[in-house]
Amino acid sequence: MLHMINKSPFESNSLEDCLRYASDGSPILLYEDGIYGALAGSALEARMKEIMANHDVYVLKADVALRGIEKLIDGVKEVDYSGFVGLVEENKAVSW
Amino acid sequence: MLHMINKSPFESNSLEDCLRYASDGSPILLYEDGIYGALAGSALEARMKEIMANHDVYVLKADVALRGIEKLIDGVKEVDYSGFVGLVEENKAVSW
Amino acid sequence: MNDEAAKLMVVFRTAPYGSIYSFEGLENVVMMAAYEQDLTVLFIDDGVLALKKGMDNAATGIKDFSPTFKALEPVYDVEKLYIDGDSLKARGLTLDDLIIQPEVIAADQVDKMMEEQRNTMIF
Amino acid sequence: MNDEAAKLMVVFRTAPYGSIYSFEGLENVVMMAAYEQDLTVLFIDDGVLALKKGMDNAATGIKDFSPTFKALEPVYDVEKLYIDGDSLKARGLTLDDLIIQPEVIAADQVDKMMEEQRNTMIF
Amino acid sequence: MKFGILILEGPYQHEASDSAYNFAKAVIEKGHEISRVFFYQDGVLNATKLMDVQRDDRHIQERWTDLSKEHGIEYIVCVAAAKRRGIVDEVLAENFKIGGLGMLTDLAIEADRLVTFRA
Amino acid sequence: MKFGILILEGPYQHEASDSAYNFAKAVIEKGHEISRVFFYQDGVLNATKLMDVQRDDRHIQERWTDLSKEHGIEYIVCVAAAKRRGIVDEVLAENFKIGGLGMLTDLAIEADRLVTFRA
Repeated sequence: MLHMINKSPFESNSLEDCLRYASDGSPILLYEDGIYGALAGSALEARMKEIMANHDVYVLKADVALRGIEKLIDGVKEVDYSGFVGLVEENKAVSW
Repeated sequence: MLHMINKSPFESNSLEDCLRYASDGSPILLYEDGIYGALAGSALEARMKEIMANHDVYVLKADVALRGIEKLIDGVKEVDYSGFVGLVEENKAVSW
Repeated sequence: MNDEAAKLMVVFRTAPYGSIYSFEGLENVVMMAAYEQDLTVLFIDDGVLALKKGMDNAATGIKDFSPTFKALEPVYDVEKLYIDGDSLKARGLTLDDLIIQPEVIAADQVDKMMEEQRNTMIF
Repeated sequence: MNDEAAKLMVVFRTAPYGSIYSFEGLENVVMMAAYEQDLTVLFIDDGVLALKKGMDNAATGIKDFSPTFKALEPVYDVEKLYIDGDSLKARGLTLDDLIIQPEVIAADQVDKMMEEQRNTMIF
Repeated sequence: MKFGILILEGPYQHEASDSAYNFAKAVIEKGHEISRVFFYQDGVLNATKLMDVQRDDRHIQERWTDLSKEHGIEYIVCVAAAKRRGIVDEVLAENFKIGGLGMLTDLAIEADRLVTFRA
Repeated sequence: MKFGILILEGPYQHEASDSAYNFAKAVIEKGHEISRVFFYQDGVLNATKLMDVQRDDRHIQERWTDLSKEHGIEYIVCVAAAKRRGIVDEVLAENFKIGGLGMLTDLAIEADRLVTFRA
């Protein structure tokens, strides 16, 4: 499954909730306020790196640009809307 | 200040965010989904008891009843809407 | 349910009343149940709170929709009802506190359950 | 600001764009600024993210309202601008990353600041 | 004491409008004055007279209108927030008025207590 | 591939409708079919033709209408959710249609991928 996360992990538990259910290897897409989970140098960076050991983590470029974020945690993959559609072609998707 | 919390602490960080700013002694009102913070026997009970060492914690009865909650953490004070107004008479209020 | 039935799942993960996700998610389940597909309903996270016994809406006037959850199996023939045991426990609840007793599953079964569906909606 | 000015505060604590709290909270501040009261604006939690430099809305079409935040002091004469340093740090940011440089305060000053106001609104 | 009430969410989707209504009733019952209820953000959606609600549920707009009729409370719907959400004079329910955002500032200055109901 | 899109939040208050729109455009550009966009919960508020938006911002309803005109996508607004929020035929914008909740079930059965945009 593609797990879609759109809330800031500084404010919402939706990413951590999702991870209790997500199988290892299932991809995670951070979009809308979810992209703040990929902020380099944040208090959540160490936790995100743990997560990335078991999941490919993607961020939606349009939402990253909208919010002026330049430095993403190493290993986070950027996708545009076409790449977002590509992820949904390859995986069934749920929005948390 | 009266700090008003209306989101479930199982899902939202608004209660913990608020506590970073709230002075010791300032009262906290849990209403709407915020009342789940007062659930006896929950994984958050120990944390709520720590909080109650520094703050009076109130729950809005109407929202507790609506959600069918009977067992509240010891020491949590129940108020009806009239009591809610009373808290706002005694304190300036902010909604997190 | 016929041989061609689509496997569909609705997941409740939001607390009732604070937002409408739970209530309108339930209206959707009732509608889906009429389609005689292969329907699964799962309660996780704050979604389990919608099943608490003893709801009393007298002091708020907000519609108590828990009777419809109770009717899912006997009236609407929704038989595949599951609940995440850890979500219940974290909230200090057991199956005895609930108006219905879905089958308890472990969190690590959820992704696989979703994968088996044609489509899954989370409310 | 006159002697009879009311002390009013607006707090930004929500991330921009995901919800409208930040944008419509800002429209409210611009309006309040015209009233020549004793106005304080505070950024805490995800609210600090609204001040990030380099926002680019080309790929979404969503209105970029950061120029209005930038104009608060020079155009709208809002001089009392504060930010919680710990909120910035937790998000891996410093004042240099922001379009404006509000005065950094500690979290334990916030309750007292609110207490001094006639009214405080959090967006 | 003079109370002001600020509502930031629409009807049904969130509990904000329900809580604000029950709070407002209790404020009046305790003998206080409500200077104004200000509807901002999605709160403006409480003001449409086109709401058509099932009989077993509360009718949020009618409940607000009745409360205003009974106690003479002023309801102001922010014009800027209303416009972008399609709330215009033609759909406005009784006792709701479109007004400028400045009336929220006025309220924050006048009210001894301004209480926000939000998501 | 056949895509279905489910929108659960209204315009402006949340980014859901914006994300869904940009996603829908990309789906079309990649040559897929969109079986239907279903507007549920506050999502029904995207369908009002009364939206009046400042010129420097996107007009969410018009953008949806234009996309449907150009590519013939069906937009269904849930009747039950719409009624309680004051969305009725008289305020419905071009290319939006009121329909039963069953059309969401139909969509979930028909679409290879049903993608939800929510708060």
